[in-house]
Amino acid sequence: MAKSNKPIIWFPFAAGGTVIAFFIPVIVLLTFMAALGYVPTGLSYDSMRAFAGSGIGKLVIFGVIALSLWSSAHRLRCTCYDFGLRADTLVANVLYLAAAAGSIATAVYLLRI
Amino acid sequence: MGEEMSRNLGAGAAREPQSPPRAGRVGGAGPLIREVPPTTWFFRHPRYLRYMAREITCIFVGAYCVLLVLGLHSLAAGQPSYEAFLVALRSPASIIFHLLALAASFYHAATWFNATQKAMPIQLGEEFVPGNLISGAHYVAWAALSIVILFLAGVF
Amino acid sequence: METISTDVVIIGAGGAGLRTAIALAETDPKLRIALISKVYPMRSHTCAAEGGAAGVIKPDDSFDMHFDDTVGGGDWLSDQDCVEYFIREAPKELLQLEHWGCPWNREADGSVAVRPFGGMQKKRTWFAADKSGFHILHTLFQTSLQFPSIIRYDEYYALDLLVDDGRCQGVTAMEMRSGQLRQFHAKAVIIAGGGAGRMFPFSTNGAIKTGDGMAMAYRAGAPLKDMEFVQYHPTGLPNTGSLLTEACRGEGGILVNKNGRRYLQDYGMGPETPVGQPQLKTMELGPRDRVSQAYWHELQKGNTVTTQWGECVMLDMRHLGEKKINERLPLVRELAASYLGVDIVKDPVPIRPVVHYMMGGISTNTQAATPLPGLFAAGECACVSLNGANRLGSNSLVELLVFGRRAALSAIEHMQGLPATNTAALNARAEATQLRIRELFSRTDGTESMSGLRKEMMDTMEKNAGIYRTEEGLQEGVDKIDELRERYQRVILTDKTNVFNTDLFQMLELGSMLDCATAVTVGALARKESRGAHQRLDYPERDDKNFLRHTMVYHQGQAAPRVDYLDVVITKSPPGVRDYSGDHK
Amino acid sequence: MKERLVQMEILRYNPDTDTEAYFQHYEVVCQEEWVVLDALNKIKETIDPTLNYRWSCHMAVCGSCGMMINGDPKLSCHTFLRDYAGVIRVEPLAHFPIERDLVTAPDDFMEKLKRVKPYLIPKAPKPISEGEYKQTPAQLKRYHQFTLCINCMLCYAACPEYGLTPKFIGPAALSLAHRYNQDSRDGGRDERQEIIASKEGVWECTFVGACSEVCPAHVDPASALQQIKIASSIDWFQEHLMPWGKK
Ligand SMILES: Cc1cc2nc3c(=O)[nH]c(=O)nc-3n(C[C@H](O)[C@H](O)[C@H](O)COP(=O)(O)OP(=O)(O)OC[C@H]3O[C@@H](n4cnc5c(N)ncnc54)[C@H](O)[C@@H]3O)c2cc1C
Ligand code: SF4
Ligand code: F3S
Ligand code: FES
Repeated sequence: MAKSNKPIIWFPFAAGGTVIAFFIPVIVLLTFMAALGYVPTGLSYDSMRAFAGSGIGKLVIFGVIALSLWSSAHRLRCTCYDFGLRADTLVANVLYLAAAAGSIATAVYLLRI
Repeated sequence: MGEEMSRNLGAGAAREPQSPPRAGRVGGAGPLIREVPPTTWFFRHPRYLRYMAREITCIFVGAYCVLLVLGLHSLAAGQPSYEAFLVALRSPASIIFHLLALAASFYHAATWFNATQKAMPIQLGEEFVPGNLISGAHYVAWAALSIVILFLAGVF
Repeated sequence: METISTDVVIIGAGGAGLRTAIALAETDPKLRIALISKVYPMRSHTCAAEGGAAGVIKPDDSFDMHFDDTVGGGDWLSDQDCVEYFIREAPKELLQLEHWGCPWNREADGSVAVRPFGGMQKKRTWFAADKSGFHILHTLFQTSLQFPSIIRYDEYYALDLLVDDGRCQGVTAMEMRSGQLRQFHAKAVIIAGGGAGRMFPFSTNGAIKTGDGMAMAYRAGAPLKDMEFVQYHPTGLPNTGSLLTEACRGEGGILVNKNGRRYLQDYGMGPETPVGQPQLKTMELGPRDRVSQAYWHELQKGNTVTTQWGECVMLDMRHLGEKKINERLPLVRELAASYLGVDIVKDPVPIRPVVHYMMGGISTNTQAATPLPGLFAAGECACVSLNGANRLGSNSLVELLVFGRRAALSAIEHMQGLPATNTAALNARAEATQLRIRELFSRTDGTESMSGLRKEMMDTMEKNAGIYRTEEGLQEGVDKIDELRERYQRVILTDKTNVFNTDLFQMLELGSMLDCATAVTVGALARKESRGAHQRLDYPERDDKNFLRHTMVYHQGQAAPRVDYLDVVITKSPPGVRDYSGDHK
Repeated sequence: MKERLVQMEILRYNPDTDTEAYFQHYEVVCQEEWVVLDALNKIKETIDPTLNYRWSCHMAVCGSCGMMINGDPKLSCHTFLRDYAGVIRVEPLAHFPIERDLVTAPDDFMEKLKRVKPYLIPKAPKPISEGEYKQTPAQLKRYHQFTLCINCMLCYAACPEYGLTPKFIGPAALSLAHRYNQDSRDGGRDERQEIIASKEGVWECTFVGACSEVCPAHVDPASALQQIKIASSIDWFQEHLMPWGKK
């Protein structure tokens, strides 16, 4: 038995879990307001553009989305197993690739702004 | 019985008896292994349902992140596309999805903060800091952070 | 029948058995060690010990004081050479446990903490909260896991010793999960089978403490020593018999009767000490025999409290405060709350004396050897004559360690240059066991119910061999146990299957208990004096002229046992007065 | 003393005679303050001597009497009849092979316990003659909770991940490894990490938390396991990304 390399997966998962807990509820709240028709000034095109244009903004957005995606993907992988889906390697590959794709897309879009 | 049962006739590597080595049995069929029903086990006890509920939040959080990526895509594509994205948010499906995501993310946050006291106990001097204090501090920080973000976003 | 050949067999994997096994493995890594136990080691009853283990470590203490306390506490029936050896080894053994990771409570500077205990004139009881035995057992068990030469046979029920050529050379045992008999051939056998408190109806002892080890040795010809000395612990729960450790009183708990009086002052343990300031060897910190006897007198006087669980006195710990209780007596608080519904922080808890410990056992000398060559014994099943007529609380856990190790060393010595084993002879002996078991299965004329017989035995022991004894009572007890042993031949075995047949094991255990009960009652009848835990209403005084001797009971097949005596070893402390009046320096 | 007629439904299985397990119904008069174990003892004594189960201490410390009571892993000597109404369903501990009736085979647990090296591997060995290792009350407290495990295996019966993946070392054994890792006298963490930070080790745990909910000794294995995960992650990053940090 050797030590597992699981930390590469688990550590971002835990970090992502923390990020989700701290950030996602309030962000959902913001877009929910937009969905209800009241767009907060911070979500206007100009402010968003300014925010996403700044270096720090890019970093925050990328961090939140990438980590949350990773965390969700990993959790979903475990959940699939718990639900009786035993093709763990396949599930893992699909989900982690999806999370990675989402993160790359995020990076690409951010670089375009 | 309703539950699957199968006999263990010396199979099951992980559960083979260990030391001391045991000789064959006197007849009889040997121990009975009651398999865990792989797809329905979580109905056996409410605590497993609570666990599954926590795990399932990830579906909504994940989906919501995809929505954010889409938003970012529209933002990068210029104002008209971004405005269209904002309008699209108003669909009933989006509203329902938001409600679910909101519930899921809050549930996730609560379970996560409650867990911090287990994952990161703090010992000051001899005593451990009471777990509720650790979790409580997280809740306070969370509330403060959320208010700051709402403020920066111009809600107040 | 499968034969397992090994170097040493240990019967019992409690504190004593595990300590022995580790000592063997450490001393000679090449030895093959078979460790047999009818329960998984960590289920052994050592886990229930709460209070702690005594060993001289603090600068204000001395070996002489530990010696005096032990010898006086034992009412001068201890062999003093044995006590001498014991007190010197004790701190080493406790330190050894510390080095193996035992979580002893600590002083602020990081040294080991000690607490006061009944009958001890200094604080010298090492403790791990109120789970000392639990931690000792688990530390030993976990430590034993690192020795590949210790081969465990968990859930093997040992049946009969294999004796040939005048030496003990093995044992038969049944694998409980298959019902198969095995024979173990070895150069030395060490019994560490624990006590026999289950002979009595109210006991702090677990279900497994049925004296199998004692009975096994007894049947094989080794004498049982001082069996009439049965310790009652003064503070047991009245319904389950669960123990509230002596540390309750060590920490300052007080005993009161229905009038709220601290009645111990009326029985030579006064004068009354201030509440919350326990004073060593006085009042509540008197020795167990005295404190239990005081209960009996209160009962006769009608001073006890009538509760739904019977007559009780009250143990009051409220003045200790919640913080101290949680820190030092968490288990006690939990036990009282869950089994009686009493929160000791808020209310006094009703208690009564319950059978706790067997001072007697397989006769051994200071080298832990029995008179039967090749057979050694350690722990509660042995009587090395450390505890005399009354064991002091917290000496027993150390006894397991000191004499567990000693037994290992003696066994290794014994193994040098032994003649070859006569396998055929041993096989023949093992066949006899097999026949005995077969007979139980094939018995068709059974008329007696096992649980009925067991209950009669317990009632007899309580009634006729309890805290206070008389000639007629004991004679009645001897006769009754005789009768029960005879009726035992007709007990029905209901369950005739092989796998984990607890009906069978309970039946065998009942047989062991009846053997032990015989030795207790016969020994008690013959001892016409009062000493320590053996109190005769008809002979209220200690009689050093006739009874400064150990009772030795020998098995004689179906006939009545033979009683003999062995002189007590006195080295430096002539019999004196046991003084718990608080006047001592 | 109040008495009550208690109804019980007990899973029976005898490999010598049965091909299937089945529930047997018993009715027994009990005292209100009794525990489930008392009821079982009364059944064995007065109704059915062939019923089998383990017990010894009757004070929740020996760890032998674990069983499923109404679907929940419990110590039967510490489960009070007063907390139950209706038929009480008693089964052997889940996730372990049934030897007979309520008796399960704990071999797997015993093997795992041994595998995690649950004994002190001293940081700086010294002879007994030099006295005790100093350990302050604070250092003792750091690991004390994890010493309280009575090896009752209720946590294994509660942990679904153990049920689904029997190779998982599981809550109690991992907690005991953590107990020694946290002990100021111990220096064996690196050795133990090879086992507990493996795939079958702590990483099978998805933090269900059921182990801690059922633990009768308040060990809180879930906490130990999460602490191990964090520490193992830190190790990994130190070993792989900051080779100068460790070794
Ligand atoms: C509630 C309680 C509290 C106590 N508190 C203290 C205290 O604070 N301080 C103190 O010094 N002492 C205390 N004692 C006394 C002390 O704990 C015991 O005397 C001691 O633990 C006995 O240890 P042992 O190793 O001899 O036997 P046990 O721990 O009882 O072990 C006996 C072993 O023998 C095995 N065995 C028995 N029969 C067979 C068989 N037929 N076949 C195979 N194996 C068999 C069992 O499986 C078991 O492994 C207390 C006792 C009790 C009951
Ligand atoms: S951790 Fe708790 S539940 Fe698990 S075996 Fe230990 S005491 Fe039992
Ligand atoms: S229940 Fe199982 S999954 Fe982990 S937290 Fe406990 S071990
Ligand atoms: S009988 Fe010992 S834990 Fe229940």
